[in-house]
Amino acid sequence: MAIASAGFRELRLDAMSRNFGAHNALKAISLTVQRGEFIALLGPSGCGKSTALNCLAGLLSLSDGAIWLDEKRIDTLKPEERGFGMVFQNYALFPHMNVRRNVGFGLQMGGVPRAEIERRVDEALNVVRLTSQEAKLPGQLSGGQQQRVAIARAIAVEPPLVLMDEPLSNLDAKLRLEMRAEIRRIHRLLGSATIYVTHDQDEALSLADRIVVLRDGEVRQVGTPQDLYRRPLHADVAEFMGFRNALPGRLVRREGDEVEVDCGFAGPIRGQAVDVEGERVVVAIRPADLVPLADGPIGAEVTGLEYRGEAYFGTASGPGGVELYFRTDTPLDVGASVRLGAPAERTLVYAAGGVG
Amino acid sequence: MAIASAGFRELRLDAMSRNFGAHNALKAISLTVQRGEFIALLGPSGCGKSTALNCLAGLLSLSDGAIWLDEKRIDTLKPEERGFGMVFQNYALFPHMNVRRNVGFGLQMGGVPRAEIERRVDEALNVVRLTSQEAKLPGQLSGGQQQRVAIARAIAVEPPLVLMDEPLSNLDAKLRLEMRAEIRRIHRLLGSATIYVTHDQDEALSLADRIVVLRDGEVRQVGTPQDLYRRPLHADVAEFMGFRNALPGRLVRREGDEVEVDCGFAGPIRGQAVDVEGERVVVAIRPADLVPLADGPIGAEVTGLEYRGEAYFGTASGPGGVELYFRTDTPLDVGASVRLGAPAERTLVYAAGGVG
Amino acid sequence: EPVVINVIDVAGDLQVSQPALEKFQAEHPELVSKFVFTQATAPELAGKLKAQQEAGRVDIDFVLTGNDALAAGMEQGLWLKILPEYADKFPDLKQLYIPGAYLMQEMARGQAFVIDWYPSGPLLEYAPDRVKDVPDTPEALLAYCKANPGKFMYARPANSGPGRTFVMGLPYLLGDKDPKDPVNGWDKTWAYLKELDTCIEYYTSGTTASMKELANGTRDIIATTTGWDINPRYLGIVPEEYKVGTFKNFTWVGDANYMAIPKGIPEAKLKVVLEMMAFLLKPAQQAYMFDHGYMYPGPAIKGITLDMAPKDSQETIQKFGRPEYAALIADYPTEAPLDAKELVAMFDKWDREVGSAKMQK
Amino acid sequence: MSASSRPRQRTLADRGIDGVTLLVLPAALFVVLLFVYPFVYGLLLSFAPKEGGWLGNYAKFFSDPYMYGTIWLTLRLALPVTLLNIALSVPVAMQVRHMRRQRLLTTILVLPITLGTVLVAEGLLNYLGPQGWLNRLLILFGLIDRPIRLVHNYWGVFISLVITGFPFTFLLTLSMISGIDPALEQAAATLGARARQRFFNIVLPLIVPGLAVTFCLAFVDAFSVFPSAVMLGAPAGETRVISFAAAQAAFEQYDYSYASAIAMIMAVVQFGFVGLVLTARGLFYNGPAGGGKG
Amino acid sequence: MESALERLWRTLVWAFVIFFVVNVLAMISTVVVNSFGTRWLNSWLPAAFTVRWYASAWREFQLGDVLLVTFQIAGAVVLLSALIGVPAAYALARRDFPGKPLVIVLFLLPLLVPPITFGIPLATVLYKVGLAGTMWGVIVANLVPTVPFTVILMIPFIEQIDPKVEAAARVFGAGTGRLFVHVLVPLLVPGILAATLLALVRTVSMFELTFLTAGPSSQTLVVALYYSVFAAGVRAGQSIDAMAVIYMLSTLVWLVVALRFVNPTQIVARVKKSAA
Ligand SMILES: Nc1ncnc2c1ncn2[C@@H]1O[C@H](COP(=O)(O)OP(=O)(O)OP(=O)(O)O)[C@@H](O)[C@H]1O
Ligand SMILES: Nc1ncnc2c1ncn2[C@@H]1O[C@H](COP(=O)(O)OP(=O)(O)OP(=O)(O)O)[C@@H](O)[C@H]1O
Ligand SMILES: [Mg+2]
Ligand SMILES: [Mg+2]
Repeated sequence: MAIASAGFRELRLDAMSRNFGAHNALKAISLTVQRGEFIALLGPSGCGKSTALNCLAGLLSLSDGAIWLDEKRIDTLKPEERGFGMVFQNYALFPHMNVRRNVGFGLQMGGVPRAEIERRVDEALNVVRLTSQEAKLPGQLSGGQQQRVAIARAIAVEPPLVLMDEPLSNLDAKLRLEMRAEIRRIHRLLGSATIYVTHDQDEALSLADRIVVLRDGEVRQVGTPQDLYRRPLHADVAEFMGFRNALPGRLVRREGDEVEVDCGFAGPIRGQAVDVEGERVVVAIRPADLVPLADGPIGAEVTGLEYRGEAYFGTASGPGGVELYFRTDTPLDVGASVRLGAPAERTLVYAAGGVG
Repeated sequence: MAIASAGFRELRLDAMSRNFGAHNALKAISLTVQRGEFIALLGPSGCGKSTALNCLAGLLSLSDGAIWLDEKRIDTLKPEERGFGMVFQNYALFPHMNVRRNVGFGLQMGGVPRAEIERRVDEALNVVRLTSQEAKLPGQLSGGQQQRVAIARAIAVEPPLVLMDEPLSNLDAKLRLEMRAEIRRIHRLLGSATIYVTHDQDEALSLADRIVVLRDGEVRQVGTPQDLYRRPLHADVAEFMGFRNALPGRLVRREGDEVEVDCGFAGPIRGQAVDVEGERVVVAIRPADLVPLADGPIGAEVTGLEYRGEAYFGTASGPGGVELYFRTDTPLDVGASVRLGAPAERTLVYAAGGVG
Repeated sequence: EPVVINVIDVAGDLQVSQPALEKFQAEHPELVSKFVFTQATAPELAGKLKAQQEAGRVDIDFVLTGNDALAAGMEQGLWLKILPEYADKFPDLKQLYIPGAYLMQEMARGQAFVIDWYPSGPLLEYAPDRVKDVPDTPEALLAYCKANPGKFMYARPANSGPGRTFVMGLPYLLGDKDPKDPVNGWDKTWAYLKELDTCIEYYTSGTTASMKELANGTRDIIATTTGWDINPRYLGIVPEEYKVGTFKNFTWVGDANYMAIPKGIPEAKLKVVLEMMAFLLKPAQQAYMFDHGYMYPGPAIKGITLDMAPKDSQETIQKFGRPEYAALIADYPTEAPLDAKELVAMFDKWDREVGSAKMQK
Repeated sequence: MSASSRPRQRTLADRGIDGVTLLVLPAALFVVLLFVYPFVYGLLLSFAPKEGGWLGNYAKFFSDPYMYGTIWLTLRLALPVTLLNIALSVPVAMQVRHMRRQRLLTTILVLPITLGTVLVAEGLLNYLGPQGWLNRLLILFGLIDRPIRLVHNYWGVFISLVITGFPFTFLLTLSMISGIDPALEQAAATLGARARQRFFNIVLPLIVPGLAVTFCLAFVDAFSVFPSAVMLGAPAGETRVISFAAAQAAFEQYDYSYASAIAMIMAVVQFGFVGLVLTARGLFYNGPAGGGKG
Repeated sequence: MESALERLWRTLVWAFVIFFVVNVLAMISTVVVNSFGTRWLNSWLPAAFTVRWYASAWREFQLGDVLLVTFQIAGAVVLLSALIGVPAAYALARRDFPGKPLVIVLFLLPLLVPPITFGIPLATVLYKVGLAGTMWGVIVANLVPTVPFTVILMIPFIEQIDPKVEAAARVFGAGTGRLFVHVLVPLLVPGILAATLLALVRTVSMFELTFLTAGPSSQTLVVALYYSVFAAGVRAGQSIDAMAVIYMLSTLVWLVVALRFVNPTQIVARVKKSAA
């Protein structure tokens, strides 16, 4: 049996769609992935990320569209003929095999010689720091350990295309960083393509060559991490990328991309127009960029404060009850008045109606 | 059947231990939790967090020790008599009940009248944004949706003690923030005690009144978020709390807590002694605090750089191959030489041998 | 006041005697308020009665049984001893019964009464279109069988009345030493059966199956009895025109059904049941035993003729009966079948030496 | 609750005795009350033969090839039939579970358990008999020129045991296989396992515990085959099964003592196989058939 | 190449299914046809059709009452054996306690030991306590093999269920009773279906114990059926077949009703299947 993905150059999704009954979980997704690329799939919970991976792996049939590997159409191939590696969101470990056999399963299926299996399993176990647990059954492992077995099982086969569905969600920060480094290392080493679902922006930003943002089964934006972090193209992507403050307002002045918006605060807010049409706009600011400033344009009352290590993050209520999220280096009392402002180059302005 | 936890004032773990065969997963954990407190349980993967919650909930029997609710010993009570709410790390939803019935299960068991159940289920579904999915079975939900059902199921019963095992791990950043706020709100509203396992430090820092750090089944430190963030008491806790740079060195000067350490760099490193005995020490610095400085004491060569939104985080190799993690606001080339330094008040010094 | 009588039939006898029983209720409503009829297979009855008697709760009042279960019950002491205890209620049996029936009544040793009787067999039933000359000696049968392998069949004796009657009739025909001792006295019979076995394809376990094979043309000659000759043709299992042949100088091996009373039934019921037994031995009731030739002729007592029987019974016998039977019954001697012990020994030996031989081939 | 009462409670719980364990009591009590006495009675009865010493019945059984041969004759039927039924059920269940409208087919496949031995025997005698539809058809198509014999021998009983036994094993296997999380097979597929490999590596190991129990129950059923061995087989010959020998002892010879002894021998032989299989079952994984979260 | 083999295999499996179903249906048809036939010799179909075999069987065995009793007894046995057996199976599947192998042997014995040995003493006991001779006697006697049968059969099904789901139910306040009602039973439906159907079939066909403990008015169908087959005397094959058909229908009804309302596949498979 030939593995379809061996030595491929390019993976192409062509209007890939999938319905569950009346619900369209994927709506004509199109995307091209080059070999060696690391793609992060981001999007709110339930937007279709896992569905997309399952379709790619051949576990769900497409309702419409096609998947191409170079010149070969593969969406009708069985999963075992595609040769993609996959880390399942819910692990799907084999409950009757110990850790070692779980990890070695793919190699065993591939007919790899015994000694080679042993070596590569050892390696994979080492990567996920589970060498000491190798004799346990999945049911005897902690959640994070199970997740690591799932990772090891997928990477042990060194597949040309790896699909990972939130592979680090149950690991602690330290381990997550280590695993992230390992995943990148292995990706480089194998020269494989990786499609990586995550809800952790840090992960997406640091690992990916390109990020794909999905929403309601549709691609909203594809771009480099910088693009997405700095200049989300739509208000909803912005909100998803951490621009938590979404202040409705009226465009009062525009000079090229430099705009001024009246949001009903003491002064106008200055920002960058990204996607502006008409007068009614939304101003998007990250909480980390909105800080107390003596001359800040926004007057508000502190309603809550939480400690977040480097700094405090607070909520405040502006005029008309609009909710504001801001950062402060020094604690503020709840109920105190505060003036807030953000640098204009980090304040993005979108047409209204797009944020949801 | 009386619910043991109704109206309790204090939960006390008294040398709670649990073995799996020869493996001691919990080693004499002692801790007192007041009603209304929010406790975060932190620790590396496999350290015993879930085991601790399971013991508390009565799903695992203790190997030794006891659990007290006020004057009542509860570790021999059955789970159903304890009346705690729990979010399981693996969700453990009832596969045959739709979302609505899953969420209402606890209320139904509690004999709550029908109309009241409907009301509270609606509320809980609203909190986790799943109202539109209420008729689906768990198998038809996305990973994050399942997790939210698990949360809704636990909060719907409004239990006096809530145990949450990584409840937000599969949610996207935006939703996670929202859920976090909801969890805090509900915690306040009910005046309940919450024990919250997480691997997300942000979550622990922002939510918890006190953080408990476990390691290998032992309590390493208990303290407020500030304590833990600023002054971890042990080198291993420090490393776990994000002090990724652990530089071995020799104590050369000490004045009260102010110390100077020779790590084999161009100059000595100045820091705060936390737990120092003898001459051989370890210096711990967070990557975010280690930045390129013209007069930084550490000379190193950049080996990698990744984008992380606000800034770049890099790795560098110091003298003797020691690995360094640092932050920089401007991108640096791999291979470039850089001088790094950190503020003395954020540089912590521990006795050597503790990090591991 | 009237009682409920629980009747259990393990011999298929209700088919014949139920009308007579019901007549008793009709004539004596002051004695019987209701009959509850239960049918069951014979072998398990003894166990059931034993369990009831050991627990002291017998709820079976009246048993209709064949030889086998009767003997089993006698061996285990399950039956109430009727004679001579209640002899005053009954006439002189030796006078009453047909000699053939009396032979069998003696086997009951006072613990039961023969209710109906027939001389049974051995007879050979054949398809006249396929068999022109029906064999009339065992030797002829063997020769025929060898010439037409598989065309003759009898059912496994343990499961079949005609099967066992055929086997029990052979010692008389072959002149064996002791026709009542199958183990030591049947040398010729066993030799004959083994020889016959070589041309028999298999033995069905049940007469019905062998009838069917005869009817559908797979077999041409099978063993039968008077009842199994008439009733199946009446029922349409076997074509009407099929014929019966007999061996020269054969001896009838009779068969009968009995009525018995388990030990431990309440006194009140006992009285009624005894009354009823006497009633059933009266000619008017015995005439019912002709039935549809099920146990032809059927009546156990002397002096019953077909014209005393119910109308439909008469019609059936006239249509499906064979006129030659009367003469055959009158002219040929009648013997009782093997007693239970010997019968079982015969079954066992047959199974071991004849039946199992099929396996070695 | 006082502290002193605790150690005892805990040790009991640690030894596995708690509220849940007590659930076994009603069933156990029921069996003890209603079965154990009659069983012991029967057992003792088997040691009180009509003639000979206390082991007389057993000696009689094992010194007579016609008797002890029944063990072999029975095994020769029961073992192959049971294994065949399981071997057929598993692939059929594997196919049926994928079907969308599987209820009708399942109902039809399970239907023969409702037939009862008598109907099967009657049906087979008719259907496979010399003038039955099957033989007529085969002759009509010229495949054979005279009826083949499929009843009144080993095969008649064998076929009837397949007809009544297959639905039994199929129903159990189907429900057991459907308890395996499909995600496991999917995971195996992404790791390159082909259908056959998925079956042998994932599905089979996970249903082995269930198959073991299925085997035991089906084997016990087949081993105690009785009426069909008489009606469809050659009860004096090649299908002289052991329960037939016991029934003969009890109901023809009315020797309950000997019948009990034969029944005990029967139980011991069955227990040999069942015990072996159940012990081996303990060596396999038997736990939940899910793969992680959800 | 591989998929050709797989296709071949699939074809083989379906071929077997079709072969099996066709032959079984044909076999059943012969019985049904025969039971309505007047005389059927040497031909494809009987000479003519009639219902007289049914009518006479109905009268001879008072089948109306017998069927009712059979239904009541079978229903009670099935219900009770599930009620007693499933919890016991749960305990055996979930707990390791000292003496467990002994308990398992205790449950195996009634399945291994034929009723020939224990039937009569059991009947004696039941007669002594006054149960035998009534419907309850038959029910209790039938429970002797069906309860252990249910226990043994249910063990693997219970093992398949993830204990975490049970744990969740307990944490949310379900005691053992409600755990069964709300969680275990719904999840065990396929297993319970199988167990009860099989227990039902065994009860309906359990001749020995039923006969030994039945009273005149608590005989079940199987006693009448066995009588018609094994009792001495002339009996037409058609009337045996008519009895056999009635017997089949009396169990078939349960099967059809059960499978109409209950799905024999488990919930995991069903949810995932609807997705595919
Ligand atoms: N049933 C078991 N048998 C043997 N070892 C077990 C069992 N359950 C848990 N363990 C071990 O106990 C340790 C603690 O497990 P636990 O689930 O409490 O970890 P955790 O802190 O929740 O980790 P994670 O963050 O990965 O979920 C782990 O090393 C695990 O392997
Ligand atoms: N079998 C199914 N039947 C019906 N709806 C389904 C089914 N599987 C998934 N869905 C729906 O499809 C949508 C997309 O699901 P998917 O699992 O792809 O989400 P996701 O992006 O992976 O989310 P998450 O981050 O929460 O895992 C969800 O709204 C989900 O409810
Ligand atoms: Mg997902
Ligand atoms: Mg955990």
